[in-house]
This record gives sequence, structure tokens and C-alpha cells, in this order.
Amino acid sequence: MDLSWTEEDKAFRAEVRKYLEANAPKDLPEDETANFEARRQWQKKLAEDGWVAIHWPEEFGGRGASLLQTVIYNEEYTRARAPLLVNSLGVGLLGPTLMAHGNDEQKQRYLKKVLSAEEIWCQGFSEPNAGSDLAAIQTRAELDGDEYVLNGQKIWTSYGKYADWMFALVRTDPSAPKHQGISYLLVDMHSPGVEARPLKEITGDSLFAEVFFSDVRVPKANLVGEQNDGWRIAMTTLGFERGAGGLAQSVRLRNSVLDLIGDAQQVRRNGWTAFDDPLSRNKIGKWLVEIEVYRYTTLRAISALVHGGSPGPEASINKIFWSEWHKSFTEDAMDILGPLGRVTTDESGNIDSQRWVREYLFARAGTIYAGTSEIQRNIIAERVLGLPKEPRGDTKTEKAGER
Amino acid sequence: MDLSWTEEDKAFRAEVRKYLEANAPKDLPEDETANFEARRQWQKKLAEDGWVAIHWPEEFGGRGASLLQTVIYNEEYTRARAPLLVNSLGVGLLGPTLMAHGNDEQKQRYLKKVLSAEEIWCQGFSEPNAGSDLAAIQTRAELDGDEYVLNGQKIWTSYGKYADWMFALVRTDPSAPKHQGISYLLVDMHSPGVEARPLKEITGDSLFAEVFFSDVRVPKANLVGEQNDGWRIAMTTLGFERGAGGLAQSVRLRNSVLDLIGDAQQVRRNGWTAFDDPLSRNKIGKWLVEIEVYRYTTLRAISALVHGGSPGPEASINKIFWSEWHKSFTEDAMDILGPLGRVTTDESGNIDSQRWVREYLFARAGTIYAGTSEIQRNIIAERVLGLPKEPRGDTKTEKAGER
Amino acid sequence: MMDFRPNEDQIQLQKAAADFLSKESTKEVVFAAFDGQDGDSPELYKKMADLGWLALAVPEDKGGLGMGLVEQAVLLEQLGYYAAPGAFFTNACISIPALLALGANDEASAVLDGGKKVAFVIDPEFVIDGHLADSFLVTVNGRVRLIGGSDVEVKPLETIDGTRRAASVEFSEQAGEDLGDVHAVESVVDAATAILCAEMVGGMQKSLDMVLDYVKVRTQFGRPIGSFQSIKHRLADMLLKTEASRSAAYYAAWANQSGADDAALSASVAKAYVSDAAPWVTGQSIQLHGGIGFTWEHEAHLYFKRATMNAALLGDVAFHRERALTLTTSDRSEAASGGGGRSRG
Amino acid sequence: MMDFRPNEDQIQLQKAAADFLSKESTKEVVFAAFDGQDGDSPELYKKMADLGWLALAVPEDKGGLGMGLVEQAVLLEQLGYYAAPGAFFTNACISIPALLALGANDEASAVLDGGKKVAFVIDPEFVIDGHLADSFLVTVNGRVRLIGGSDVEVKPLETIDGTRRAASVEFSEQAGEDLGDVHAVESVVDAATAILCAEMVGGMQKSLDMVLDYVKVRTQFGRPIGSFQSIKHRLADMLLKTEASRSAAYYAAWANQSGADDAALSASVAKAYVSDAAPWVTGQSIQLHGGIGFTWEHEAHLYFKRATMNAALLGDVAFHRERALTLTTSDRSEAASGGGGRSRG
Repeated sequence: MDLSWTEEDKAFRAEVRKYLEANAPKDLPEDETANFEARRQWQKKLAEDGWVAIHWPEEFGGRGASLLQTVIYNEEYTRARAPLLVNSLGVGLLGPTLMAHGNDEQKQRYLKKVLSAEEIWCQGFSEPNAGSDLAAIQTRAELDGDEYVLNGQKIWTSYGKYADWMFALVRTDPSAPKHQGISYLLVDMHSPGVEARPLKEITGDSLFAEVFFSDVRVPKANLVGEQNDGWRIAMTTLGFERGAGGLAQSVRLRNSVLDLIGDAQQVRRNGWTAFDDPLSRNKIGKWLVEIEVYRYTTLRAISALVHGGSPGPEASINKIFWSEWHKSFTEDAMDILGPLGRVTTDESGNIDSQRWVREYLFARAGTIYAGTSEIQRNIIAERVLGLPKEPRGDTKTEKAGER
Repeated sequence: MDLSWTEEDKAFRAEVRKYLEANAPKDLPEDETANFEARRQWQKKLAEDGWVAIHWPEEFGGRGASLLQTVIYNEEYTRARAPLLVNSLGVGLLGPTLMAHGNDEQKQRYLKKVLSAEEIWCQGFSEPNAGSDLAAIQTRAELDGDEYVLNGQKIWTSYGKYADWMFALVRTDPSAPKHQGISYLLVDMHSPGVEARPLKEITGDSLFAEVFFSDVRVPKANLVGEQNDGWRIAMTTLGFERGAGGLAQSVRLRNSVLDLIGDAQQVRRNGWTAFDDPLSRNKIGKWLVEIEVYRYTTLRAISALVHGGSPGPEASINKIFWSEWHKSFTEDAMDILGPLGRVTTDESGNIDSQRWVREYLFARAGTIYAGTSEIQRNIIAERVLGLPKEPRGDTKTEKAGER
Repeated sequence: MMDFRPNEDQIQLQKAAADFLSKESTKEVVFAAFDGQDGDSPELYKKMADLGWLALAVPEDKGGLGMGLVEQAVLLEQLGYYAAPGAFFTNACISIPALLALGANDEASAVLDGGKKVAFVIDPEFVIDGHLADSFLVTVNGRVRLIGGSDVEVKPLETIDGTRRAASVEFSEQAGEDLGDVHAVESVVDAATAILCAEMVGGMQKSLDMVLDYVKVRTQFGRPIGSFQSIKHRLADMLLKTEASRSAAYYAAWANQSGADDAALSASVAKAYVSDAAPWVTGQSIQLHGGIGFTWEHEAHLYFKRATMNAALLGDVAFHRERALTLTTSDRSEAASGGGGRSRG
Repeated sequence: MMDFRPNEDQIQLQKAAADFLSKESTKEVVFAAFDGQDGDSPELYKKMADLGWLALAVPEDKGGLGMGLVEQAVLLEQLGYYAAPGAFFTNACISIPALLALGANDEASAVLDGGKKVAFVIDPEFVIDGHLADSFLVTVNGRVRLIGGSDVEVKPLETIDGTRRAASVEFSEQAGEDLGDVHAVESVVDAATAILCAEMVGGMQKSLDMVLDYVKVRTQFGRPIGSFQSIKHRLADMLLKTEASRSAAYYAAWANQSGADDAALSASVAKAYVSDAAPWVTGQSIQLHGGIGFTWEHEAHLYFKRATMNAALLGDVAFHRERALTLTTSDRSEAASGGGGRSRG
């Protein structure tokens, strides 16, 4: 066991930090569309400087960075509070999938524009009747000549309203077992018959969209890998998504605690600041403790990955940890800030309470999306602990919670 | 809705309180056997004065008290911190069962000696391989002429080492469905072949025993009700047990909080008494709040019973509430008292820490016995909320958690 | 005689309220208020005033219906169930009884017929429904004053719950009219706290009802999700907390109505318990609804937001735990108003 | 390079420790100590001393094996797994390094060969293993003194954990020998805190292993209880907390070994987290074992009691949360020793 970073790692970290300090934009516009455009410009700049997808091979515009360097990069990126990538789904999910399973034409056609954010990508996995049972995909793609004809609906599509392209899972063989009739298709969002409707969330924002397909024609050339092999293809990329982001997530959540400490010092309640209240201090101390533990746990998982392990079902532990952390932390933040923490009028005071309300509400989603906490516990119990499987109604051959 | 007590109720309460103040013994001997004998004498005295089983009809030595009077009596009895009845199982469970299902000979033979504690009774329901699946009884009783021959084992038998008699559930028809081959037998604990071995619990006490039967012969006259009707007979009494005791339970648990408040004022930590620590005060306040809520809930349940309702599956809510309360409360008590709360040497200080350790450990049992919290939640979900039943391995016709 | 069950009149009131609100406080009305300028629905308020509901617990000789706090709890539970927007609670349950307690009968009368609204100021930085008020009851040096809206600088505040908003207010301590000593209204605040708990119970019940319906029909992995044990156990806990909250709210309403020894304690007990339980139950409703529960168009969030809002009003969990402890361990008269240095606002 | 995995030597040490302890710290040995006069097993202590384990992390030039804190964590995790009784932890992980840090090499040497035991006094009312000690390290006015047992009045204390007991001690402030400034031992206490967490992780792992075996074979209602979702989810949470505790304990051991900037913080983080998690995990083991877990003869309670004991040692949850917050928000040098007015003892 040795948790020290090599001199090389440290130098790389310093380089990233220096670049971000010099270049990362601050104070983006509040207006949603303007904000998006500013972030698109920022990704373009990053791409020009070769700092978007450092884990991609150089031939596709990356730096061929190691997993550990990617981890360091992500951590620094989050520490610098640099803006979220507008094309994060393309960079994090589509790119690695195409590099692993796409053909040369597909790689040439798409990858560069992913990096530069010239084409924005969204993910088309979730469906209204699927939920945590992700493989219960009903969107149909029927081959008609050289084209698939798509009908159906996707939901919870991040960047759905901005996206030029969607990588989608669609059912190409309804008669096959649940996981074996699914294909991985690239869908032009500007095709006739595609409609993206913004979905309003409980936060009042519309980060997601519903996407409807009515006889949308997709060239057969847009199939990634073999027909009916989409489930396996999609799963290989989800693993990567979960591996390299944990440390950055710990930085992101720790930033929230630091922000709360700052705001609690501004709010007077009960004759002292909320930060001086012993009950509040105990709670804040708790979340600092837990987020550090999450950081250690993440380092341990990354170390296993770096040294040749696979993320595997332990990723479920990671998911439960941060999503439950975030939910409980924001609940305590509301307790600590009191009535003023519930105000959303901007000019109400010297704390950004609108932010706390939004974070409190948004945190409710973390334990639902990408597999609910309930599903994650199933996965841990069955695949890590080897406990008997849940009886299920659809088919006896698949694993509970598989996705 | 009217929660006031009638003048009659108030007069009755005053009478009970006066009697207990004048008569309830204080400072019982510490030695277990001497303690038991002192409590037996106390019950004898209570019986002579007609204050043991006030809800029994007068012809059997009770006062024919109403349910509400019984509730008041139990509440006052607990508030006075009067000693636990040595024959509580006989008074609370066997008596009502015999009165409902016994024949005249049985009533004459047993009931008076239950009240006077001349004969101590224990309950023989639990078995090692049954647990929360109470009906999975394996102890066999085979009819041989005019006698049943018993073989098997009971466990978790309170007062097992003192008992003269056991009311037991035994399997008389192994071929019948699980709940239909069980009979209710009265077993003389002094019969040849009965062995009661004290069971040492994690507290270091032996409040329970294991009871082994080897060819124990029980006269057929000791059968209560019909053969193979024992399950139904036993269930009628469990309901009563749960109805009248809730308010007393709330008083008992509140007494614990008051004791903790007293002890916390004696323990200095962190530069102040444990009672003055804001974190401790918040915790103590929490348990005071929750025990009051439990009291209100119990009043509501009693009111439903008094006005002709049945305790039903809502009893499960009551069980979860107090048992989880007690477990969490004692955990906080240990936190509040700190290292000194973990000391069990008597002369260690001016708080009774031995008591807190014992209560902390004993509280672990509350969520296990008489149906675990897990079983209780099943019962609530299925029988109150009408959710689908759990698939089970033994038989599809019975209800999950039924007992 | 000891009877926790609602009586015939209370059952009738509950039915009438549910019947009215299911037609008048519909999803459309609530969402319109939520998205609107001030979170109010003047039509709904007027109709409720016309039904006499603002004056439900006001004695008949003062122009009311002569019912009690238990009946008010029954009514407010239904308002909570239907997420009714607007300033009904603050006027019916705080301002009117406070004005009456201070002998300001004419002012009370102007409020109870629905013509005027008064806000009760505990913390000037955050006055619930202050943006809708025509005048303000404030406490200055232990005396209660009634100040007209024109003498108060009111800054409306939007909150997490669009249907229950607030304002920050500034006023001169000499403004308005002295109505009397603040002790006269202390029991009003306890009573209102009990009734607020009843409103929260309504939201919990609605959340439970919605999710119960949902888990019986939503299937995953080929089974209704309500057949999975972890979901079942969660719902059992939701029921437990909802029923315990109901017991606490009604007990406190009754204790305050009848002036029982534990009136103040029961109000703090109820508020401490329900302020913990209501956000949890309504939040679980979002969780168990899954993605659909995270959408604006589903009602689940309305109840979560209201519960979050209410948890911070009239004293939070920490305030009321401390007060319950103080009331239990100290001389009652000293302890009744305090939360051991914590403040209610 | 960044590698959280145990290296070959550490794996060998773990295997050797497990092999030894499975034979020498058997259920019989542990129960005998638990029921015995002083909670000790002198034979086990002597054998471990003979193996050099007391001096595992002592530099070779001072008579030790020259390993580090991470190896000590590996060893103590196994001692926790086998519930080893006696004063090994306090001597190996506190007294010996404290004596060495103060330059008292001869005294350290007498302890590390197993001949003598020293107790480190934080709170004179509750000195862990004080009843087994030959002498005492105490702090008087910022200076550390070593006092022989004959100059100390020792009152043995039985505790919830029969295999880890304590004493209250009284001594004259002039007694014994001045060894140096208390600052010299501050990092020793942090390191010991990290190692105590590793011991607690061992107990959690054993509790999890036992209950996992049990739920796979115990049937209720015709199914192994490990097939019920509520049980599965509980075990998933037990695994999560056990693994997170392990990450925290080893991170803290490494950070203190390497003198990282966050050495003090990581020790407080680990102790705050594990002191919460260990009683919960070991308590769930009792719960899921059902009745059998409530019997004395089953080992489940040993681990629950040890976890409960350890949670209160070297600073409880509240102390370490406060210290973590102080270390995060204040100047480090000021904050390192304090827990914001809370005390470690």
C-alpha cells in the first residue's frame, strides 16, 4: 500500500491546474441558452488545446492519458470549478463506445466533432416504462431496406433539446430474450419524426427532455457493432463512466460542504451564526467526515482499476454512497440555514439560498437515476455477497437489477 | 374526539395510586432468587387485596374491570415502579385463554393459583427452528391412551427455571397444514422428562430458559379446547396482551428518559455536565418527543379498542415503534454518558452505569422477539396497506408473517 | 369519556371539506397559484371565507361557527391533503385568534369575513404570508401592536413552496396601535402549531395514498414494485410515521382546546415529530415514484416542498425538542415560552 | 505510485496473523478472558510479544521489526477479527511509540519485549487497560511524566466489554519522572486512533462474515432468510459501511505513517466514521442472527460490545466531527490538538 503520487503525477497535476487557472471561464451568463453557448465555446477552446478527452488516444484528439492521469485531470477540473462540458455524454460515453465497437467510418465521421462540441450528443437509453429495469426497452427499430424505422419514446434525456445526435438503445428483435434483441444506433436528432420536448423537473429547470420517434428513418450505417448486440456494447462504456469520475465527485460534493460553511457564517439564528450552533457544527462535521471517507473509498477503487481490476458491482457501492450522501447533506443544509434557506428570491440576503433549494431538490434525483438505491443494494447483495436472487416475474434466467 | 377522563376514571386512578403508594415494595433484594421470592410475596399480597388481574371476572378473583380501567391500572402500576409480576404470563395470557376456551375443571383447578402466584406459569410457544415463523412448531405430542407423549424443545421461555406449569403449543397432527395441526396443552414442569436449562443472554442474565421434553406424559385432560385448534386459541390471547399494555409501556420508557436526565446531570464531560451539552440535550429532547408521540398513539389505539374495534395488524405499528425507540434511545444514552456509561463496576461513580449497559444490551432483543421488526413491517404492508404478498417457500395459502 | 375517534360532526366536516376542496383546490388551481405572482388563489380564499371556515373556531357570539381546535385540525388536514394555496392558515389559525385574544374584536371581524388579511410577525426577516397581508401584528418590547400595511415596508420573498410564500418587513416601533401584552397570544401560537401539524399530516396522507396507488400498478422486472420487500417496508414506515404524526397533531389540538396541563408540551412534541416525519414521508413519495416523481407535472413535489417549508415555521425540530426538554425538566411557567435560547422564528 | 492494495509483505503478515490468531485467540480463549478476573490472556500476550508483534512498527535499531503503521493496521485488523483480549493495542500502539517519541528508549524496550505494561492516561477517571499496567504515562501541565504503579492508586473498572477493561487512577502531580513536552506524543495519539479503527474494522468484518453464513442457511417461511430483500439490503449496507471503514482506517494509517498533510484530519475522519459504523454493523449482526444472536454463547455480542467500547475511546464521534471541522476551517497548528472544547477522554 502506497498512496503517494509519483513526481510525474504531481507534475501532471500542476500542469492541469495551471492550464485551468489561466483559462477556465468564471461567471458564465445566467440565461440558459447563453450559458450553453458559452460552455460550448469553452469546450471548443479545450479541444483546441487538447484538454477535452485526455484519456482518448492521440489519433482521435486525446492525449492517450492513463487512467490515473484522467482521475487527476477530473479532480483538478472539479476543484477549479470549471464549467461542466456541454458534450460530456459524447466524450464520456459515445466516444469510448465508438473506439471500442465502431467501424472506421464512424470513428472518422463523429469523434472529432464530439471533442469540439460542434455536434452535441445525448443518450437515448431510458424509457418511461423501463425505469431501473433498463433493459425493458420498447422503442422499436424495424429494418426497411437500408434504413431502420424508429418508433417509440425516450425520457430523461440530458441535453435533449440541444443535441444534434443521440446514441440510442432500440429493440430490433422483439421475440428475443430481453437483453438479446437490443441494438445500438446513432440517430440524427434533426431527422423528420424526431421531437424533443423539454421535461420540467421539480427544481423548475429543464435539464432533461422527452424524445419521441415517429417513423424516424436511420441509415443502417448508423448501427454500432452487430445488430442485437447493443446491450453488451452499452454496458462496456457504463463501467468506464463510473470508474474515473469518483474522485471528481468527491471534490464536487466537498465543495458543497465548503459553500455551506461559508453561507452558514452569514446566517444568524438563535443568537449566533448558524455556523456557531453546536448542532449545526456537528452536522457539518459529519458531512466533512463522510465526504473524506468517500474520497478514500474512491481512491481505493481507482487503485484497483489502475492495477488491472474491473469496476464491477462495487460501482454500486459508490453510487449509493454519493447519492445518499448528497440527499442527506442537502436535508441538513436546509435544517442549518432555516427559513432563509428556503427563500428563492435572489435579493433576499447575502447567501445564495436559491442554490440551496435547487441543490436540495436536485439531490432527490441522485438516488433514482442510473439505477435506484434499491436496485444498487440488490446488485451488491446478489453479486458481491452472493445472496439468493429475488424471484421475478419476467424471466428466470437474468440477474435482478442487471443493466 | 374527547380525551378527557371521566370523574369515575379519575377516582379509580386515585384509588390505584393510593393503594400502590401504600403497599408496593421498594428496594427488593438484588440476589436473583431472593428477588423472585419477594416478588412472589408481593403478588400474593396483591391477590389477597384483589389487585392482580382486575380485568378478570369477579368469579375468578378479578374485579371485572373495563379495558379502560385496566389501562389506567397498568399505567399507574408502571408509574409507581411497582415490581414486575412473577406470574405475568399466567395472568396476562393463560388466564384469559382458559376463561375463553378452557372447561370448568380447568378454570377451577388453575386460575386461583395463577393469581396468588402459588403456581408459576411459563409460555411454551417459541422453538429454535421457528423464530418469527412461529407456526413452524416441531415439538410433537402423540396420543397414547389417555396421555399425550411430548418430545421436542422450547426456547426463550421466560421464568422457565421457576415455572411449575407451561402452556405450550405442540404439534398433534404433522400431516395437517402448518397452522392446523397444533394443540394447546398445559404441561406440569415437574413431570419426568422435562428439563429447563437456563439460557444465558448477552446481558449476562438468564431471564430465559430452554426447555427440553423427552417422552413427557401429559394427561389428555390438560388439553385446552379441541385437539388441533391450538393456533386459533393462542392467537386470541396475544391480541389482548398487546392491547392493554401500550400505555404502561410508554410510562416505562419515559421513566428511562427521566433516569437518563438524572444521570446525565451527574456525569461531567467536555467541561460541562452531559445534560448541559447541546448535542445531548437535542438527543434527550428527541426521545422525550418520541415517547410522548408513542403515548398519544397508544391512547388512540386503546380508544379504538374500548369503542369496539380490534387491535388487529395495527399492533405491529405499536411493536415497531417501542422496540425501535428503545434500541435507538439506549444507543444515544451510551453516546451521552460516554466512557463512564460503559463501566459496569458498581462502585464506579454516582450513576448506575451497570443499568445502562444492561438496558442497552437488552434493548437489542425488543426488535427480535414476538416477531422481528422485519416481520412486523411485512404485516403492516400486506394486511394494512394491502400490498402483494411475499413469495414463500412453504405454502402459498398462508399469510406472510402470520402468527 | 376517553375517545380519540372523530365524532359525527367532525366526520361530516371532514367529508364536506374533502368534497369542497377536491373540486376547488384542484391540481390546476394549485399549480396556477404555484406559478403565479403571489402564490395565492383569491377565489378559493373567498369561497372558504363564505363557508365560514375562517371563523370555524371563533365563538358564535363573535361571528364564528363556534367549533374548536380539533375541528380546525380536521379542516386543515384536508387543506394539507389538497395542498390548498394562500393565506388561510395564517389568518384563520393565528391572526384571528390572536386579535380575539387581545380583545381586538372589530379587527378580527374584518379578517374572519375574508375582507382583510393580517400577518403575525415572529421574525421580521421572514413573515409567512406577509406579502398578502393588509396589516401586521408585531411584538415590540413585550407588547403586541397592530400596524397598517402602509406603515410597513414589505419585501415579498419567493420560497421553495410557491403556494406558501413570505416577506421581510420593516416598521417603526412606534407605528400602529398597542393591543396588549404578548402573554395573551402565547397559547394562540401553541394552538396554531398544533394545527399546522394537522395540515402537514394531510400532505403526508396524500403522499402515501398517491404512492400506494402507484406501486400497485407500476411493474419492474415483471412484478408490481409494491411486491418488493424493500418497497413494502418503506411504505410500512411511511404509514407508521403518518399515523403517529396524526396522533400527535390531534392530541395537541385537543390538549390546547381543553387547556390541558400539557398543552404547550404537546404542541412542541407534535411540531418536533412531524417536522421530521413530513419531509421524510413526502420525500419517500418522490423516491418511490421514481423518475415520474421528479417531474414538475407530478404532484409529489408539491407536498415535499410544503412539508419542507412547514418544518421551518413556528419553530423547527431543534427548537421544539429543546422546548419539550425544558418543559419537562423546568418550572412550567418559566419554560413555556422558551426553547432554551433557540428562537421560534 | 498510488496503490491502495496491500503489498506482498502485508498480505503475508495478514495471513500469518490470521493463522496464529485462529489457533490462539479462539472462542474459548476470548470467553475465558471475558469471564475472567481482569479480561486478560497473559499467554496470548506473551506469545505475541515473542513473535515481535509489540515491536512491529518499532525501528530495527530500537529493537523492533521496522515495519510501519499500515502493517500495524493489518495486524490489529486481525486482532479485531479474532476479538483478541488484553492490553496489546494500548501497549503496542500507544505506550511504546509514546515512550520512543519521548526518548525513553529503555522504558520502551522493557515494554516491547512483553515484560512490562504501561498505560497512557488521557482521562484519569477512565484509563483503558489501566488495571493491567505496571506504570503510567500521565500529562501534567503540558509535560508527560512516567509514574510507577506503586505511586498510583488504581481502581479497576469492569466494562461492557469484558476483554477490554479500564481503571480509574489517582496520582500525585509530582510523582515519577518528567519525560518531555506533550507535543511530542500528539502524533502518536493520531496514529493510535487510526490503528484502533483498523481493529474495529476487523470486528465488523467478522460480524458480517458470520451473519452472511447464517442467512444463507437459516430458513423461515420455507426460504433462506438471505433471500428476503430487506435482509439483502441490510447486508448490502453492512458491506458498504465495513468497506468504507476499511478505506478510512487504512488511509489514516498511511497518512500518519507518511506524515501527510492530512494525517490528523484523516485520523479524526476515520474515528468519527468508524465509531458510528462499527456499533451499527455489529448490532445488525445480532439483529439478523435473531434469537441465537441474543445468547451469550454466540460470538455476535462480543463484537458489538467491543465496538461499543472502542467507539468511546480516544475521542467519540462528536469529538472527531468537531475536530475534523476545526481542522478544515482553522489554522492547522492551532486546531490539531483540539476538538472545539470537546475532550478526547
